[in-house]
Amino acid sequence: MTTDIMSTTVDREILYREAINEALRQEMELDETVIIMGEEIAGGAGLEHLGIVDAWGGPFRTTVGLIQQFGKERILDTPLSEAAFVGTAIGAASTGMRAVAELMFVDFVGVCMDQLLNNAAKMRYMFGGQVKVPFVLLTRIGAGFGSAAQHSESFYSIFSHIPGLKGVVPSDPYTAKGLLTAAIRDDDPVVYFEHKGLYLDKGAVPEEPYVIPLGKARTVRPGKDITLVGISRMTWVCTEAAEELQKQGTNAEVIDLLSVSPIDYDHIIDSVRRTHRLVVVDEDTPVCSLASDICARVAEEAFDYLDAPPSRVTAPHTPVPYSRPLENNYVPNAARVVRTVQGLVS
Amino acid sequence: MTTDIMSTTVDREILYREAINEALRQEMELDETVIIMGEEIAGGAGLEHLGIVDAWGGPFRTTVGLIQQFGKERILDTPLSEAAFVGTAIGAASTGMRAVAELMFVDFVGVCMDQLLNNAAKMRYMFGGQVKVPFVLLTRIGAGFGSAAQHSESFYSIFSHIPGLKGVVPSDPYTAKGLLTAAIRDDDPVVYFEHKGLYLDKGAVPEEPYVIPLGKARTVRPGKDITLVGISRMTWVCTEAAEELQKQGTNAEVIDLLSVSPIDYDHIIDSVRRTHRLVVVDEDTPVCSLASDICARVAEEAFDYLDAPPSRVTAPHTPVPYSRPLENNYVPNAARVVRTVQGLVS
Amino acid sequence: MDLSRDTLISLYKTMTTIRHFEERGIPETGQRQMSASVHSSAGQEAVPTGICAHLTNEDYIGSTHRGHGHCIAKGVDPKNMMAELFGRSTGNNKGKGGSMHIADMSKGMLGTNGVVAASVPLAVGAALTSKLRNFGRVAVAFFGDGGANQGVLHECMNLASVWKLPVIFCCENNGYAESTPVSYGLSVANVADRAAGYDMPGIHVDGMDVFAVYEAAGEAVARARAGEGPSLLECRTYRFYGHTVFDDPLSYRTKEEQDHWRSRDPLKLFREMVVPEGLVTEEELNQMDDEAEALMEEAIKFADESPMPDPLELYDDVYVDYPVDMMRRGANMDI
Amino acid sequence: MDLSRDTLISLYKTMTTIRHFEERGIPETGQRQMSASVHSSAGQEAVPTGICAHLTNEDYIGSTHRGHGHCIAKGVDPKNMMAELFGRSTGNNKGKGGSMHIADMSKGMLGTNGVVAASVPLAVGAALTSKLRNFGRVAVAFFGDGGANQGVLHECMNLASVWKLPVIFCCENNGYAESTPVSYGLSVANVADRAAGYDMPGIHVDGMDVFAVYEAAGEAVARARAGEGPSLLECRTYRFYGHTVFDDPLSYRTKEEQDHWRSRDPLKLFREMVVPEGLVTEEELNQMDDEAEALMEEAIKFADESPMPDPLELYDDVYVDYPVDMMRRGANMDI
Ligand SMILES: Cc1ncc(C[n+]2csc(CCOP(=O)(O)OP(=O)(O)O)c2C)c(N)n1
Ligand SMILES: Cc1ncc(C[n+]2csc(CCOP(=O)(O)OP(=O)(O)O)c2C)c(N)n1
Ligand SMILES: [Mg+2]
Ligand SMILES: [Mg+2]
Repeated sequence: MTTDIMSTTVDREILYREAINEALRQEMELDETVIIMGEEIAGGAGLEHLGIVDAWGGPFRTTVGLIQQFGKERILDTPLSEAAFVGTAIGAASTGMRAVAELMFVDFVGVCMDQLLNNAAKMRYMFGGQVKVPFVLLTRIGAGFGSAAQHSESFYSIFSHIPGLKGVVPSDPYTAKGLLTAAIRDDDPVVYFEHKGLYLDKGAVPEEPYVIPLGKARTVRPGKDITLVGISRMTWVCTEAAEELQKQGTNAEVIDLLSVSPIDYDHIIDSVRRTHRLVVVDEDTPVCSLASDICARVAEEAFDYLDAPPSRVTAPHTPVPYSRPLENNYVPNAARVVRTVQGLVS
Repeated sequence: MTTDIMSTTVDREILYREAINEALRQEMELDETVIIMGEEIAGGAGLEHLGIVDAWGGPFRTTVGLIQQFGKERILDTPLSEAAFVGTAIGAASTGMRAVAELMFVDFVGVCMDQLLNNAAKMRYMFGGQVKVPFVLLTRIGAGFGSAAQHSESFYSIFSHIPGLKGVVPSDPYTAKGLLTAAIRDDDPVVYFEHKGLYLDKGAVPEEPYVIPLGKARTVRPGKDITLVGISRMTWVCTEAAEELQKQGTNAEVIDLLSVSPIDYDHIIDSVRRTHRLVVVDEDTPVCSLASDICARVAEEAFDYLDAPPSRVTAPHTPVPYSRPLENNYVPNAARVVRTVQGLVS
Repeated sequence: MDLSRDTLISLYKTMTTIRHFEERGIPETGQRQMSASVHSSAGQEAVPTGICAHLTNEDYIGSTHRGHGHCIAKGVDPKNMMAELFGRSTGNNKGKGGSMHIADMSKGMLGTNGVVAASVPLAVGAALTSKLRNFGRVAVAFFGDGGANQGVLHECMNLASVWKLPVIFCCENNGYAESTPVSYGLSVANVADRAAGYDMPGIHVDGMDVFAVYEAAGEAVARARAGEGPSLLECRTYRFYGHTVFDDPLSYRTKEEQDHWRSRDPLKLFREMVVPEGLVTEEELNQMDDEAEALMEEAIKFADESPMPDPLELYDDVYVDYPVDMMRRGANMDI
Repeated sequence: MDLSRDTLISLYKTMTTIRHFEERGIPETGQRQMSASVHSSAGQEAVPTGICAHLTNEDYIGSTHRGHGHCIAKGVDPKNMMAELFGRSTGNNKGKGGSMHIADMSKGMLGTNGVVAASVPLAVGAALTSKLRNFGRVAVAFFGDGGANQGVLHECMNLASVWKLPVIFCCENNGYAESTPVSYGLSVANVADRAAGYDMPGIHVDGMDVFAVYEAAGEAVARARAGEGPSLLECRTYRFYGHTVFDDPLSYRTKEEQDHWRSRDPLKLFREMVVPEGLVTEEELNQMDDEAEALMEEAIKFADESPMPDPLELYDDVYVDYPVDMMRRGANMDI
């Protein structure tokens, strides 16, 4: 069920990180209430007198060039104080701005979690609908880069769990731009998870602004024997597995989740009703994970359609190890998906 | 499969909060490295010169009387600084103490989450096994008390999710004491969830110290038609529902989860293999919840035994509302469990 | 004290309204919706009154769990507040927030808040909005002496100073965080002493004296409006009752201490300072007390006659836009 | 400077070992295990050296992402450190932690730490252990100028002061947090200025001068050991390289500035100050440099010859005690 809005046919190709940059730039051009704050989002703050501007351009260069265009009033480098600036962004968002804050790695969320959990997520409800909080938290996820346990988390499940937050997991340049545009325009708090392993991926992206609806999954590969659901980079692990499986005679459908809240259960259930089998591939640890949640929902709502246990391929219930041979086994890969699927279709 | 260790036949009855207090006191008597820190755990700190000692005895009187016996070196009232004292407790635990810290309500975890996530949970792993962290976080959960969105969370699922942490959810005075004793003696970080609605529940508790093993569930009511899994206070919502269901001819087995990490999946799966049906009752919100996780695991591992979709009764995906009529609908109750079961057995 | 008669009247009116709201509204709430989460600010009236007298509806405040006084001083209608405490649909928050979350965005009141110091960054964010949009507004972040030891406050004072934001950090130092005396929890004599660490003025005033608060706040607000950045204003005050309605304050403070501070009741001090000067009479003040009393009766009646929220409001306003079935899905709700 | 010859030798030896570890080990690591998460402390050697010279193996330190120097100064064996960086099973952490998590509990080294300021409460906790058990040990919490703006530090300074814990808060102010200059991120001239807000001594010293650090640290450590409570010690220093190996520091700082600080290289300053006094000769120092160089070759060889961890170690040491199948369950692992 590949819908129009979920892919593009334009020729222009840009990188994932450029797609993020473009969405930010265009939304800032269109709406002067959009601001961005975070550590090193420009870099070299306060050194204009030395001719230093945009020294860093963002830790992964997603915000490069913005300060030249929008100035330091709208591209706000912050001190190293996530609780303060994330909370400040939430306060700004609830008083008229569209505030984007960048948390360098999702692993650090514990230093500013209270602001997300108790203010951003709950204010509208607690206040009886008096306030909108058009706030976007940009952050990054992903293991596999030798960065060890405190710089490699995925952790999106806890954001899915919290009522009042939305969350998206773009998997390529096209979805990176469309989902960020949607997130910024949305009137609710949205957590936007960039994947460290995708920044240099290239793909077709229209030049003009466009929106990919929050809360919608997309099918990136149709199939009839089993449904594979991927989250962020795991989508491509699924397609890789699907190709291998095809050789073995199994025709897998691959769904790219795109949103972790709301989760597009219907899209998945539609697919499972046709394929009768499900594997969710999730880079996060297994307990109370997105993978668990999707399997549970499918088991509950498509019970009679299932020909095999709804299954998961995830990271193990361990922190992320540093040493490469260990880390290589940590992150789900196509071989594991293939083996899991083999167990279900045989 | 009610095991000996999971219940007692002694006569002496005490309150849930007294059982907590007794476990703390006895472990402090037995092991001089046990210390407790937190806000108001004694109260009136520094006012000894006015004859003021133990002014508060803990926000819910679980620590009352301890400072008289153990002194202010071991019963440490703290400034209002959770990140500091939770982290300090973790630091003390990794250098030779058995440190217990109290977080007044689990809702506040966002101010000290980083210490739990990035230090307590990961240190042992990151350090290659060089350190033990015998740390207990006491905290409280539960809605239904007119305390609104920031004082009513359950939120245990995120602790289940984090590798490196353990968690327990005592449901009565007997388990409150036995699990706390086990948690304090355990060499890993354990989060101990007290339920606000259980403090005044009375039950049989042996006087001498005893341990209920971490990671084990117990069956509190045998049955053959369906398995109900309760978490903390929800266990009694399950038994209430089971009684009503019995009248309607459905014989429900009720399992009290007791541990949220590790989760005793085997105990649940054993039961479901006999009853062929499952409902998990969870006071927390539904997405990426413990309820989801247990349903997913059962669907994966007991697929062929299931005669109906593994189902959940949980709070809705909303913050906790203040007004009583709204809050009354928020917390799962026996009627909802009964209705859900009816849908599965008919 | 060269304040106009109007200002004097308005200051007293605010203080007596707060006092009456606390004295009358809190027990009434207790009878209707048992909740441990209602905190009286009786005794502390001079602080929000003296500060908010410098603010307009456009300015912002962020408040605490002990926030009724902040609300009233900022112009929130006590009728809706009472209805909120009673959990009614006519409450400011439609009954969904209660005492610890009263907000009135039309008055720049960014909510009382149940997490200590958690509203501080909201006020800083509002100040940022004002600065970026050239609104000329200021924001006040209220917190307690306990809140002074929360990390987020420290981060916010640094950030606001770096960005020179129009915000006033107002510590209501009432001597205790629950039962913990400030002399124990705070490592320094005064919270205001910490201002130097953020390169901002730190002012310590008598928080029972509305004029002292008014004057100090006037300077801090002027500084903020002039774009000169934040200030830290510590007001030494006292709460007359327990932390909540449930505790006995005599378990952690002496009768003598309580008597001492009662003798410095801000409403009484006001009378002692103002009446002799002749601008306002004892009778006029008494009449304002009576009006406040009447207003509370009216508010209670209003609240009692207001409907409870419709049960389905459980699902409203979680988001601006979200699939409705997702609130219930998997939960097996019965509504 | 009335230090013994032994002390002088030991200070220099520590500094040159750190320098050689950074200069040699970091590029070698890059060739073996690409990771953006390795931070050189070259240029900052005088700080951990001057401080840890007052500590024994029993004392504790909590460290940062830029922590190789802290480890070496605290006595951790560079061979195991190198193996850790290379991800080998002979690493201090069996290859599971890497540069940002090197710990050696036998040396009181509570870990380098990847979250800014996150190790501060660990050091405070160790100080608490010492105090409660009458160990007479002290703990040092290292953090950067960026870390100075984290809330947890503020909370910890307050807590340690309230409890009079034997801890030294040591700010390594190297002028930048990634590319953000301290002049921007810090709202006050010196981090040490904040000490007054916690009623503790605040000392600011030249962090390129190991003797200045040594002297100031001596006082702070003595104070802590005497049970007089915490101190805040700020050492002004400079990192010679980028934040990680990947950035070009010239994008945010000038060549002149770099040259200035390079001219104040702590090893060079040491020579300039010590050699003329005659207690230690140029040749002796050169020899120590050579020894450090040789030690690094040895360490690299040791690391390279050490085995990688067994794949199944993935599941080890998550807990002391946990059902083994639970690590894999539901994950469909292939080992
Ligand atoms: C982060 C956090 N920790 C603990 C609490 C529980 N609590 C509520 S009020 C309070 C004391 C607050 O003291 P203070 O800031 O002085 O305000 P006061 O009550 O005196 O007005 C505490 C500990 C909380 N709400 N939030
Ligand atoms: C809480 C947190 N926020 C952000 C980061 C990313 N980060 C790593 S080091 C660093 C700069 C630290 O600056 P400073 O404390 O001065 O230490 P230095 O690198 O200069 O030694 C930042 C922002 C982090 N690791 N942790
Ligand atoms: Mg107070
Ligand atoms: Mg620095």
